[in-house]
Amino acid sequence: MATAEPEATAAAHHAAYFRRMVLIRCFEEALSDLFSRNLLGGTSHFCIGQEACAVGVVSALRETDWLVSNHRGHGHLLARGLDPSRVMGELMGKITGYCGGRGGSQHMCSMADHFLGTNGITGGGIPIGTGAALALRYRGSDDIVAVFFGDGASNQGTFHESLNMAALWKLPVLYVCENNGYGMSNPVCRAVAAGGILERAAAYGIPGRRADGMDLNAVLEHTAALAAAVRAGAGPALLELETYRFCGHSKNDPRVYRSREEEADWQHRDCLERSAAHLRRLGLSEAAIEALRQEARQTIDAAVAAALAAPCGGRDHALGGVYA
Amino acid sequence: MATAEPEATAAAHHAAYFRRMVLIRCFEEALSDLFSRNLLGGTSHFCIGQEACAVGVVSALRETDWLVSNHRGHGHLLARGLDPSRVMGELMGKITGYCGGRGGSQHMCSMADHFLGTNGITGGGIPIGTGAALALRYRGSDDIVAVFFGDGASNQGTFHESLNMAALWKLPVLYVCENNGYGMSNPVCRAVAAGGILERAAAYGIPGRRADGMDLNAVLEHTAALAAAVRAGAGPALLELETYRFCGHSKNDPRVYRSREEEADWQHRDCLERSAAHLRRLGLSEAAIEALRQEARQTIDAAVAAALAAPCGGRDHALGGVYA
Amino acid sequence: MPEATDHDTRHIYTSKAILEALDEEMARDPAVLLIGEDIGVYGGAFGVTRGLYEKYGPARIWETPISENSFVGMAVGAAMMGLKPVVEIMFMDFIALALDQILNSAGKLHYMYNGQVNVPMVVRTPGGAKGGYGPSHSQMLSNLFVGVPGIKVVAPSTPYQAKGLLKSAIRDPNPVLFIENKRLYPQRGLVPAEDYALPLERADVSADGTDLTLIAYSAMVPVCLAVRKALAARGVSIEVVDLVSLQPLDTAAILASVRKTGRAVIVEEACRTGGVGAEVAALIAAEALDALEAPLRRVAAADVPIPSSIELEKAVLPGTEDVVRAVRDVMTW
Amino acid sequence: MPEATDHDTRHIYTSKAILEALDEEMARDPAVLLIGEDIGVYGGAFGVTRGLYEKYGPARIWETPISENSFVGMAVGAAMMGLKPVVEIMFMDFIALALDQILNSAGKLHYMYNGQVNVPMVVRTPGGAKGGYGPSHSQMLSNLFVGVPGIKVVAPSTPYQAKGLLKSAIRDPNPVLFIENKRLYPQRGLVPAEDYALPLERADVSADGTDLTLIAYSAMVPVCLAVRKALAARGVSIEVVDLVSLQPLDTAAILASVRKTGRAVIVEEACRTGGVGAEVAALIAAEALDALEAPLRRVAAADVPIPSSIELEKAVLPGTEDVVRAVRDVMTW
Ligand SMILES: Cc1ncc(C[n+]2csc(CCOP(=O)(O)OP(=O)(O)O)c2C)c(N)n1
Ligand SMILES: Cc1ncc(C[n+]2csc(CCOP(=O)(O)OP(=O)(O)O)c2C)c(N)n1
Ligand SMILES: [Mg+2]
Ligand SMILES: [Mg+2]
Repeated sequence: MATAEPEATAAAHHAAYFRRMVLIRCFEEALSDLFSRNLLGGTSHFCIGQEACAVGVVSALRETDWLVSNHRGHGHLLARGLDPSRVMGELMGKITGYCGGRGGSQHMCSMADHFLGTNGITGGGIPIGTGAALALRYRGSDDIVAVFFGDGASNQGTFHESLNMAALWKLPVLYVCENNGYGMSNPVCRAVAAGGILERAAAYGIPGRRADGMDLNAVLEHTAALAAAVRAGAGPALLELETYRFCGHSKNDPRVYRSREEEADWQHRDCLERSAAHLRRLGLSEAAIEALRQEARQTIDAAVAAALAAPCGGRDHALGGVYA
Repeated sequence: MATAEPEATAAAHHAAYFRRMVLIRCFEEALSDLFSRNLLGGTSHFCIGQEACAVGVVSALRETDWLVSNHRGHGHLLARGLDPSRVMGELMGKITGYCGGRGGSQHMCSMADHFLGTNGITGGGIPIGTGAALALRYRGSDDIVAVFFGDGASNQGTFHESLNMAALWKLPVLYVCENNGYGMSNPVCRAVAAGGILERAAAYGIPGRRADGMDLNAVLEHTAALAAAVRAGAGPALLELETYRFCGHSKNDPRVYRSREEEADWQHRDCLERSAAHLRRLGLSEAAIEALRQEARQTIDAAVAAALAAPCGGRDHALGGVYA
Repeated sequence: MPEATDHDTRHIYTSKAILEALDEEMARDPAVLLIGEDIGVYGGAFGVTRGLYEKYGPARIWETPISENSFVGMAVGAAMMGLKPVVEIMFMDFIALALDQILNSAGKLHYMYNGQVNVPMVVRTPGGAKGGYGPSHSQMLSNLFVGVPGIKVVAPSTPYQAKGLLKSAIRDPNPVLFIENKRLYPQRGLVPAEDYALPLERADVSADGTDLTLIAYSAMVPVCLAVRKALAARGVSIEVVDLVSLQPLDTAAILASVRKTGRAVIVEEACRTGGVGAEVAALIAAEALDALEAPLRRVAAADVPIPSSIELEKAVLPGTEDVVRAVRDVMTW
Repeated sequence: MPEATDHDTRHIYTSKAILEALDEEMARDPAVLLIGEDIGVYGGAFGVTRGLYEKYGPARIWETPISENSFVGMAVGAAMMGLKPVVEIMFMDFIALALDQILNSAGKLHYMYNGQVNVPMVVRTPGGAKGGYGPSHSQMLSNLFVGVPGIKVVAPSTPYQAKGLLKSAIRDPNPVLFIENKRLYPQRGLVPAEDYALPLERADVSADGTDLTLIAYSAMVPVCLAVRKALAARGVSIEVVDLVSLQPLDTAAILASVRKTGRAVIVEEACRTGGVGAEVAALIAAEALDALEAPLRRVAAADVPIPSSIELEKAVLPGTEDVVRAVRDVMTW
């Protein structure tokens, strides 16, 4: 993508992506902090380390394309441009949250943003996104659906069933597997026989690409290529992003199932560092980069403050509204 | 297999297989007749045309190997040597049936024969057989499990999930897909994206073979080869048998979804005819072959008579025995 | 009930009534799609959708591979986008495979996404035993769905209801489980030629009795009506409440009848334990205890798998005699 | 209850009691295997299996990919072959994915194969809300399984019960659904050091009350005991029946208590409609109507998804005040 652009535009674009990735990281760090101060209930799955996947995929799509996410969805939500204070509000169970506090981290949706929801059931979003794609095809839209899921989710029956139907019916859906090496504690080598998610897609005749999920430009480029084909009516495609979550699976995970060395290796591939380096190459000063970081941090600070100040819904809000 | 045998042994073996295939066909024809005379309730899925799959696979296995079947299981039951009068009794709901009339066609089991059951839930037997293989592996047995299912069942999530686990854990299971071109009315080309069951297995690193399911010798040979590897600890394998059901999906199927020409083409590949021709080549006279047919027919006639004469279980039999 | 215009032609099978509802709603609203196994040229295992594929083609009729959980999940996704998918699960027994998408997606999305989306889908499926289909093709699994928040559950007992309720189910903005019954498919009844829709949440109090209320749904309603008729001759005046809606229950209709008669027997084809009947009994015991002149009885299937043998199946399922016996028990209590 | 030998060391968490039962049964019987997600070095999402992988290794602990329906089905197959798999479903909400294998295989095989096989497996799973886990991680889905023939369902409320019942569940020749509760994991209680097993089908009548019976299970039992204590001070004598076994129900214990007190309130964490509470109410209304001095009341979760916000969650779930209010209603009726 970036290659064809004039240098200045490229820098502006990449700066925006960088800012959004930083925003996501700051959001997750703020969240982690809130948990450690016992200001939040339940649990959350942080996407620290995987920011390039969210921002790269979402940025390479149209704003009207539809997104379906999984349990690790804050990055996807923020990449789509949702208001961090309302995402945070949702996590805090506030009435200002995108779902009025009913959904929380794993069940957050914003139809106005064409975001069909995070999903607490591993693999549960895959058929939903596939069905949304069926609706788009039926309506003759040239929007597409991107469905995010993890390596672990590729072991659910819904993955197989949905990809098969999407392939049979040439549905406009881009399956995005964030392969971060683990499904909770289970390493890919012990959960995904033969190891390849792409190969699974290939069994249904679904083309795919494997890309470095720590490299924003790679994610942008491969997403754009696959999305163009999907949009053109070629049927579904799968993008496998090799990535890593720097944090534990969810808030209280001592990460006994992997080594600190492995973690350090991946830390060296941090998408934020790589993106900052890229910005430097594109001519941004250290100060300009730091300003982007600051800006993101301030946005999140303000979001946290706003969310903390917001009220919770009352009893009626809890008990009503089951039926449309 | 047959190649290494002396001619006479080969003929005797093949004659036994032929006789069993005829037995299966006669059984199904008798059953169809009983249905048309309104002597049976429910429905049944006949395996006419697919006899070589059942007899070939089961004959190439040990008697102590375990079998799991699906809704189209009469052939598998009889190939394993179960008593036709008790199989028929089960279909008639008689107390003499293998499950005392409780299970019927789609839920028939004979533990003494290492037959873990037919299964009325498409794809339902796949994890069960896989779990039985886990037990064999855990116990250090060198018996294996063969799981029969159809092309349609390969679209269920359980297929994907189970094959993945079997591959990860190198379980001693041979997956046998009787690809008869249709799942009920749905042709493989409209149900199985990219068309290949073998390719699906390959995505899990599971080796497989595609064989002519209308050719008993081919089925025997490929089963023997795969079973040997599975038994030796190589992990699961998949055998895809190209076959055809000459009849409808179940008793009242006008077969509007396929042409009479296609049916005629497959009729020309009838496993019974091919097997009879093979016997002729091995030196059997027409009379000897006809005698085998007669013998099978008589066995079935006797089985039907015995089953008809047997009593049904009473109220206590219906209401008791839910818990062990 | 609107008058039928032509008694001969409009005395139709339940299966035909359902087909008509599908056909008319598909014609009326291009957002209505069908999704399911063998619903195309085959017309569905019970022939209910026969002819629709020829009329509407593959753009409207999505004939699926055998992948229940995912095609129900796909219907959820399509419904979120504003389509109105009508899914067929070939036998109700198979719905267990799709429970996740019904429970954790369809029923929850409207509430948990705070009203941002509706999920206007219908899952049609035939429950009930039909004589020898065996343990995996005979269950009435209504019990699984009463207590799944956010879905409506209806179970018609006549062709008239079937058509009018299916139309309402398709038009409803909520996910609706539409429980058909294999034994009712070949039952005939009067169905008006004009378009009509019936309310989804209303019981049908079929008769004006004073001694006892029989509460039933689906294929047990005709059984209860027959018992009512037979016992009327012996001087017992029975009111039959056809629940129609299993969720939400029409509590007012149930309670009004029981308050009037003082006695109730609840009849269902599902297993006795934990079913709709239990919920109805609990309702009455909480809200109309003072009116009860006799213990509440339930007549239901035994708590066993449905055996394949027709003889055994009969022993397991509730029948006319079981209802009569329960009525006698309660009347002489 | 056997005396605990060492009160300090044996005053243990419910999670520890479950771990001990698993450990001891695995040591005792090589046929016992564990199957589930992240039950190895991670020790399970709630740490219940922590340490077992180090002790028993991969031959005994089959850590699975995320494939609920199939690994439950595999447990069925392994159980048919004589092993005794203990499956963990990480959150009870996910069990919907495996319902097919529980309903259509595990619960049916012994009966439908006419006694030729047993299916000695256990499915352990934590239900219940724990504060903010949201709609897909908080449900008490006991309602789905009461009415699935052929399985036993138990729901312990104390560490003592948890250990003794899990041992019995593992030793039982039938499939047992063992419902744990996230809120109970960190609750402590006395547990004997010696091997003991508790009967699977027996309720635990925890107190000797005369005015009213509170019937509950799982995490609602401590709530009811607290209410009993609080109201005793106000002169109300409450008997608490801890159901323990949800299927089959200990009908004798329930009826005996209600016959004695004449009043009952049924308390559960599952949705109100169609749950265990309905079944208990139906039982009482059929068998002890004559003894009832007041309508039966149920206290349960509202029929909505469990919202994520802790405030909203509290409004949806039954709590102490709801129980007190129901008791007051019934006492003044
Ligand atoms: C049906 C279901 N099973 C299990 C879980 C528990 N769980 C939540 S996330 C997760 C791991 C998912 O792994 P992956 O798909 O690779 O995503 P990642 O967490 O690595 O981003 C598991 C097991 C769940 N939420 N839903
Ligand atoms: C879960 C489930 N879905 C649907 C069915 C109905 N059904 C029975 S057999 C069948 C087709 C199976 O096709 P295949 O696996 O190819 O086997 P075949 O009938 O061709 O032998 C279908 C759809 C079922 N029994 N179970
Ligand atoms: Mg992962
Ligand atoms: Mg087939």
